[in-house]
Amino acid sequence: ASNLDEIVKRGELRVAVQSGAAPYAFVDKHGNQAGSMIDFTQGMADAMGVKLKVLDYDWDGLIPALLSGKADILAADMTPTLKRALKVTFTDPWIHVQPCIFTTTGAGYQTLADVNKPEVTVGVLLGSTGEVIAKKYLPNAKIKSYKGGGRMVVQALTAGHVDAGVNDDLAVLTVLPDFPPNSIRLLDKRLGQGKDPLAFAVRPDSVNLWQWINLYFGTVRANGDYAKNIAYWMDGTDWKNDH
Amino acid sequence: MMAFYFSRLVEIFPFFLTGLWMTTKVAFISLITCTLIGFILGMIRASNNVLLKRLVGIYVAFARGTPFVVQIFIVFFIFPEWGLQLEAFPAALLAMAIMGSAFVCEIVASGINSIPKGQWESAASSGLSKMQQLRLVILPQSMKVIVPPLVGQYVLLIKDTSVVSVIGVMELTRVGWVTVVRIPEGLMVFALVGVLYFSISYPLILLSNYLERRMAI
Amino acid sequence: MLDNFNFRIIFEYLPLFLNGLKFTFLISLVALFLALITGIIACACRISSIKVLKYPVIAYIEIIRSTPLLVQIYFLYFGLPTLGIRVPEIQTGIIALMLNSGAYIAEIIRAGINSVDQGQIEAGLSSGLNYVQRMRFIILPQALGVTVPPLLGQAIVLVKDTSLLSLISVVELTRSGQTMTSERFMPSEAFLTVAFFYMCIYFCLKALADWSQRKLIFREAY
Amino acid sequence: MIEFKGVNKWFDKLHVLNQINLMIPKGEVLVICGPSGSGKSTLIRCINKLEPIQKGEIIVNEMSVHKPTTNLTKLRAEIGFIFQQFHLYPHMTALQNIMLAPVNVKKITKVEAEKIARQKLERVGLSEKADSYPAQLSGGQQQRVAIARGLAMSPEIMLFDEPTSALDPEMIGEVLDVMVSLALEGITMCVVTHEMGFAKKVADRVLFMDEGKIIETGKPTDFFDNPKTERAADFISKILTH
Amino acid sequence: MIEFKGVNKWFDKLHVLNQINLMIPKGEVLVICGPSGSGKSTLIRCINKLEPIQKGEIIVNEMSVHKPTTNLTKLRAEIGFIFQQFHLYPHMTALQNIMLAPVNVKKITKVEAEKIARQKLERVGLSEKADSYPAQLSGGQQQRVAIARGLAMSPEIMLFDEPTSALDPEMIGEVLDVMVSLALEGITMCVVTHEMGFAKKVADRVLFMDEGKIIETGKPTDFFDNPKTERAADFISKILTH
Ligand SMILES: Nc1ncnc2c1ncn2[C@@H]1O[C@H](COP(=O)(O)OP(=O)(O)OP(=O)(O)O)[C@@H](O)[C@H]1O
Ligand SMILES: Nc1ncnc2c1ncn2[C@@H]1O[C@H](COP(=O)(O)OP(=O)(O)OP(=O)(O)O)[C@@H](O)[C@H]1O
Ligand SMILES: [Mg+2]
Ligand SMILES: [Mg+2]
Repeated sequence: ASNLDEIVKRGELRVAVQSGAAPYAFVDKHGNQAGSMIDFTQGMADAMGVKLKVLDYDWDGLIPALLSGKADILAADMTPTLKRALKVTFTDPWIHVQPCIFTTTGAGYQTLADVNKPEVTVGVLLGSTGEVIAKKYLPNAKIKSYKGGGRMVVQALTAGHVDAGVNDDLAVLTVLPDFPPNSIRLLDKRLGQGKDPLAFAVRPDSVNLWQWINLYFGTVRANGDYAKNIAYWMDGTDWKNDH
Repeated sequence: MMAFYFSRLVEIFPFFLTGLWMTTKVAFISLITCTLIGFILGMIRASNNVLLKRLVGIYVAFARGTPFVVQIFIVFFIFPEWGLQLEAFPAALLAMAIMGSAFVCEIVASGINSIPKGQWESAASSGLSKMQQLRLVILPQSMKVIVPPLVGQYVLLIKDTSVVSVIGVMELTRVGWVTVVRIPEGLMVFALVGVLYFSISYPLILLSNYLERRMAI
Repeated sequence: MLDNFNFRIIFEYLPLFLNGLKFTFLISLVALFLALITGIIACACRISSIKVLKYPVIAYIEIIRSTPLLVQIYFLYFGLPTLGIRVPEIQTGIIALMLNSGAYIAEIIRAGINSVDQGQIEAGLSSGLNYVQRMRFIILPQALGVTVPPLLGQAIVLVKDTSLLSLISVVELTRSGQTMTSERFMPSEAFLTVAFFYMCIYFCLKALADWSQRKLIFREAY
Repeated sequence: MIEFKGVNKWFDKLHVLNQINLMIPKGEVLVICGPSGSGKSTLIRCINKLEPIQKGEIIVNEMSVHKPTTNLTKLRAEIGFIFQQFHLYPHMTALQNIMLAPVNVKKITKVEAEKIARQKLERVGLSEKADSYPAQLSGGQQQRVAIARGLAMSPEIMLFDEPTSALDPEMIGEVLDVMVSLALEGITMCVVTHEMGFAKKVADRVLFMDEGKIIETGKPTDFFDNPKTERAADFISKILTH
Repeated sequence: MIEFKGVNKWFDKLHVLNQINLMIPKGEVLVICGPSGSGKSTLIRCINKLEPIQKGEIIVNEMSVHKPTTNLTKLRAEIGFIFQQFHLYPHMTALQNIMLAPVNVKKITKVEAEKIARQKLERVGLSEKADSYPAQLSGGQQQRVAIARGLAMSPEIMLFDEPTSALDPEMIGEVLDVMVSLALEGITMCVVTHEMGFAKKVADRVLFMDEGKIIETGKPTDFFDNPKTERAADFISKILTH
């Protein structure tokens, strides 16, 4: 039986997330799972006619959870690198984000070249897009990888443990309102060639699930659900009142 | 500013209580299982059966020699490959039981070994079987030596439950982490986490100190 | 599970692991040394009869013992800067481990000192030795024997505790495993390798502890 | 009846029992003495298999002690053993100490066991200490409770390993008195002791050991007043001079 | 010279020393005996302030022992104390045990201290055991090393608390021999012991205690053969009967 059959038979779609990444997936003030990816996977479950089960792990637990069969889908703000794709199968990117460099307002960095210096320390999230990009575009800077969500990097910046941070701009913009106004700014020029993809991942043997997810995104793009989700979670901040 | 923090605190507090409840649940169940298994293993470790002793020794070495986070990964993600697929909560309990019982085993074994040989001999001389010697004469006495460090170990085990957050059990530490993502007062959040841990650990520490003093007499 | 275990990748990442091992080793060593000093000083205060020394140290020990190390690390890392003290990660980690283990070590040493027979102290008193001399020549050498095995036990705990420093971006053994996992998606290989190295450290320390247990404990012989 | 047939025992290289042949008939009171380390304790500890032996055979009431098939529980129930350090169970009262084995080994009822226990306590003169814990008793009292505990199993044989040498001098008398009364009742007794008074009063035979060998045996008066061997003479003079 | 003036001591409610008046002139050998718990150990432990007292005064060589201003180091250097359980330092060789105090308290050189230590070891007949650790020595040897350790400070007074009662009977003699030789040399000695032979041989005076009080004192032969009080008579009969 295919993986999809199994899901339908058991009546439950299991998704592994890391709840440290607003607005993608996080725990809201009521203690519930919420976020853009949660809504998407809920949509998938509805379309399959099964229940959604969200499994929440630390970053370290995500991949093992998928590989060991705890979860069917890995839904994280994860970049599909070629090396990673040797072990898991990534769906087509469902969104492209733009990594950015952010720093304190007072700091003098303006361009990428200002940051790409040996004396500059840059904070990133372990295993995130930001980490991959930062290593690629800021080879001279000192990179420190944090765990525990995008806020950790911002917090490390305000505490002075790093001089700048690299993360996708959405994640940064989301947390900015929580810090004193105008204390943190984003460098104007985004990092990288263009936008960077984020993708869901499944086990290599789940070929039909992989196809199904691609088809799902095709469908919601066509019927406008995709745009609604993105508008609510990514473009506006209304969700902050609800969650 | 204080009022602002305070209202934040009030807002998040119920969530923390659910975390505290989960921590207490994991801790309580695993303390009991660790104690039961640990006592059995400890008796084996203090016995004369060389083979069983060795086996338990290897087990203890693994459980004490590797970080708990590695053990919990093995239980949760590698055991499935051997056919044991567990949900996060039971997996957390199993991992705690594996790790904790090794520590309890060592405490029990050294407690049993602390009883002078004469007590064994005296019990043996009156014709009691090996099991009876252990149950009626040795264990009741070694409790004096076992209980204070055991309670101390309980405190360590309670704190070790914080590690089960890596497999998604929503206990106190995890509540702290997911809360930090939403509100920026990291220090306040972790102060609260610390205070809540303190509130369950410290009474046990006091108990341990008290028992130590009482048993010393 | 071992049939699709990829040893080649482990060897490819071996330099990373060895680098992590090196840092785990160095951090543990420095932290242990500082924790020993902290523990000795804390213990001296703990057993002294001067109240202003004794009670703060009791509070320190009890607070450390009843809160998780994770919380302590986080507190130092993000709390010290608010006080205007900025310490780099490794140093922060070392300080956290020092304070944490120091509290436990203080208790271990105290237990060791208490284990020295009262008669030994009286023998020292009777020949006119003063407090410092009794400590130095009679109590401490004997307490050492009782203290070294649990101290090495604490060292084992400390080595494992360094794994928490990965949270504040310190590169050590556990972090090596995490890096390999996030780059190559091979958690089993990564974590079992990490476990293997920790076991190696454990066995060395354990052997040392057993040896010291046999060699250093002086039982009063009647 | 206890019989040693060519018994040899080593602790690693140390030859602690060297070709022991000995026959203790029923009802005999045997006193064993000899310098420290000569193997006296080891000798009597072998009788109820607290120690294994490497060669030879020990037979107690027709049971071969060290044969693996021997019912140890039965054997030990027939032998009472009194230790130098008493080894009372510190977590039990005197009464509980005495009742433990009858209830758990002989499987008699608690009520009956308590009756026996009180009777034995009375016999050693400690009726009123039934509910005291060992820590609340003087050394001499503890040793007497230990004897009562041994007697509660109604053994045919009682073994004593220096029963008075951990006691204050004024308490030695009370313990020896109990032992004398036992000896007069005809229980088979093997007593490691240096109490000459006791030996002279009730022992049927004195056995002198050195370096794992039985050097000399004889009637107490003969032995103490006219030892045959030089080693025994030397030993006796040492314990007498002070 | 040691003088007790109306000394009283309590452990909580327990009155362990009850109005003790006692004068021990220089050179006297005093034997103290009495039932267990009567306060013998406490009495001599007060002499070098191992125990505090609550009332009265003890004067040793013109120093008032319990006055806070008294130089304890000097006082204790003049008094040797020998314990029942020897209390040798287990982590030091016999020689190191003996040298510790002279080097650190008297501040003499190591070379000189070693010379003295070897001399004292010779005196107790253990020259060849200089480099042995306590665990390698028999009880009697350990106690003799402890005596040598006490002597190494050249004290004017030696206090002994049941120095032979933890020893095997054959080793008692060797320790008593050393003590007898000390007594004959004129050192002031206070010995808690029940060894009648020793008392009769060298004691100038025997002191009998019970319940914290001095009940009787007298010449050894008088005391043991014709005790004046009933309690002493009772006690003596007890330690004699066996
Ligand atoms: N468990 C043991 N392992 C090794 N050697 C032992 C053991 N028990 C006793 N020995 C040694 O065997 C010898 C005989 O010991 P044993 O206790 O029988 O002597 P003993 O005559 O009872 O002496 P004591 O009068 O001191 O009690 C001694 O040299 C002792 O050191
Ligand atoms: N540190 C202490 N605290 C409380 N009570 C004590 C202490 N030391 C001794 N005692 C009590 O004081 C009394 C006298 O004790 P002490 O040791 O002087 O008696 P002793 O005559 O030396 O007896 P023994 O012959 O048993 O050595 C005893 O009842 C004892 O229990
Ligand atoms: Mg013996
Ligand atoms: Mg005494």
